[in-house]
Amino acid sequence: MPTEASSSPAAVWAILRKECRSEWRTRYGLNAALLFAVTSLTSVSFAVGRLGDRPDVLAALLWVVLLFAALASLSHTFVREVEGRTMTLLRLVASPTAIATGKLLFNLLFLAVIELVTVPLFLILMGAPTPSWGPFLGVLVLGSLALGTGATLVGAIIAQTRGRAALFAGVSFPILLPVVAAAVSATRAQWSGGSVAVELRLLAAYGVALLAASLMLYDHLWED
Amino acid sequence: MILRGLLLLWIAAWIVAAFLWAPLVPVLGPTTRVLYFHIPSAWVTVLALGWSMVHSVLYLRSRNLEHDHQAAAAAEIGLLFCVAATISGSLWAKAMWGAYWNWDPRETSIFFLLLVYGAYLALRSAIDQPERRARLSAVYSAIAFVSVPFLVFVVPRIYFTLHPDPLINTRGKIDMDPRIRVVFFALLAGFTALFFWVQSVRVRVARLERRAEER
Amino acid sequence: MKGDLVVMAVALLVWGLLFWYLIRLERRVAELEKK
Amino acid sequence: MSAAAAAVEARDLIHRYGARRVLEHLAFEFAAPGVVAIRGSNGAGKSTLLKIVAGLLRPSAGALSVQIDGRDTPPLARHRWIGYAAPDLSFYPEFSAGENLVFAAETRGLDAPPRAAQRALEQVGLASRSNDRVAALSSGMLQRLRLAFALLADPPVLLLDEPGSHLDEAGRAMLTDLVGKRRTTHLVMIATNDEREGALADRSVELAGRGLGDPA
Repeated sequence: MPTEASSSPAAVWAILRKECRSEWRTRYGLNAALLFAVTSLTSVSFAVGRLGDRPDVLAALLWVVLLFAALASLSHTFVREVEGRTMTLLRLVASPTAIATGKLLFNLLFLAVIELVTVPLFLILMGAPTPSWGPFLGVLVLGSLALGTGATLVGAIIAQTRGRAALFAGVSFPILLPVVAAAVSATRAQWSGGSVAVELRLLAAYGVALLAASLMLYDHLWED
Repeated sequence: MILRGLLLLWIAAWIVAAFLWAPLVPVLGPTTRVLYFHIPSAWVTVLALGWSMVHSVLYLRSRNLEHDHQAAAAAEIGLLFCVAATISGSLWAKAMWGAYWNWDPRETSIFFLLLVYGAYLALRSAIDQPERRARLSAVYSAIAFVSVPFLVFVVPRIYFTLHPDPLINTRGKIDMDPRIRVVFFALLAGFTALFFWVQSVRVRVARLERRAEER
Repeated sequence: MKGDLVVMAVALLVWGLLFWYLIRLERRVAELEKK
Repeated sequence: MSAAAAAVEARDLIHRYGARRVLEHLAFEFAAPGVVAIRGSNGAGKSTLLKIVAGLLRPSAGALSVQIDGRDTPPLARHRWIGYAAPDLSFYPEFSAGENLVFAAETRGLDAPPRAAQRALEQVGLASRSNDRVAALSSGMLQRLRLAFALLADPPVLLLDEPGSHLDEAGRAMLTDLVGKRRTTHLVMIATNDEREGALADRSVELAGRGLGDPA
């Protein structure tokens, strides 16, 4: 008799591993996202040059690049299921919450990989002053968690629309704007020695609020 | 019909009062009167968004398309009032400070609401099946319910500290002369009644559309 | 003062037009509902 | 291992796709064990009904309940007791047949997923193709894989939508044997117009698509 597992950690873990294996096999998403991040990065640094003395512009550019890298890739995990019509199979082995949680964890992992490449490259290419690592990484982690959670939830919605990924940027922008605004403000502050406490609390609060909303809404995402 | 006639006279009367009876706010001068239109429009924008979000949650619980009609109608009307508020706001800013747009916290908040409305309606236009459109737009509306407080109250304040606005922001707390206050709240009530009237008509249209689709 | 009167007249006119448009719209909807 | 006592009941079940009324005031009750045929012309709603029973689709109105040992199963969790195979069930092309089933077994929380996958493949005669990429499978083999997927957790309720499509003679024999073995322990519902599959049933419901679908 099947156990209670299909909505428990076992299902989430199985789905996460499947997502990683799928991504490793097809490598589609990773290449596209890395290519996107690096090209937008080089075009920015080429156009703007070194900005060591303008931390506010640097902060804005960093998060714009990260935002668009996220927008270019984080809906793919759902779009792929809808286009491959494998959503039926998935819904027959796991609950909506387990499916979405597995995919959320994958998206966060995916975003982390993108940032591992993009952020160091950004700091070097843009000639950014060395960040005060504590606050900088704090903002990066909390910002990415909120960014990933919001993007994943909206990604699950637009995956079921006609335009699919085309709609992703416009529809997710109002949801992701608070994250980017707070992250930019904090990144700027850490470069000029200011405190990031307010923004960090805000990012954490917004991330948790988005996660709570997600967990309540996942059941309503797939029903026809 | 009497109610509608009453609304016609009510708003007309208070427009006249705004021009002939209420005094001008000293600092604002003749531009005071834009506020009689701008602030009620902003109020209806927020009211309509709230109405749409409440009905979205109700739809998710009951799956009754009536709630979806209410949510969609409120969003469409809300968008109209939001555009009106944004334009009247920037015209007023131009008259007051010489710039159509300077990311003043209030302007930023209204503009962000415009983005939310735009995103919601764009999402609806991209889904064909009524049930799926209702369900997914309700889910999005619930997400927006979480992000709007951050968008309206938090982000503009952050931005404001980022770029301390050199211009003095006189729109802080206007000490309203009692007559101004009366006219202002009367028009606020008038606009609210107008919203619910248009909403009722738009919902009836939505019902007709569904009936036509199902025949 | 004269400028005020002009603006007021325009405001009243716009409100009247909008009101008239809504009344006609509502009547049209009522008709369709009967069909 | 005798399956749990399952019962599927419809009360005034209605489903519409926009203007098209697919299921109208459907009412029936089928209790395990046994095999039920769901008959009806194309577009009469056979697949729609199976999707609703499986919890994949929410009916426009009315109620469809699946009881396991007397306890009602909520639609979103119903998949734990359901085996479902239908023509639109697709697999992950980048994985092999075996990998797809192992993933399904892991996610369903079965113990020793590889063994469960292997056992399911053997039952449908696909054991030798475990490592073939799904994209490389013929339509007949793909249909067998769908049946293997449905059998994976040996669920008490088996929902088969046109299970015999694309199957060769050997495949049909396997299907008959597979259903026959479960006749006295499970509840099997087969949506079909094919008499060979219909013959397997001991009860049936006719979807006229327009009138009442009372059991024959």
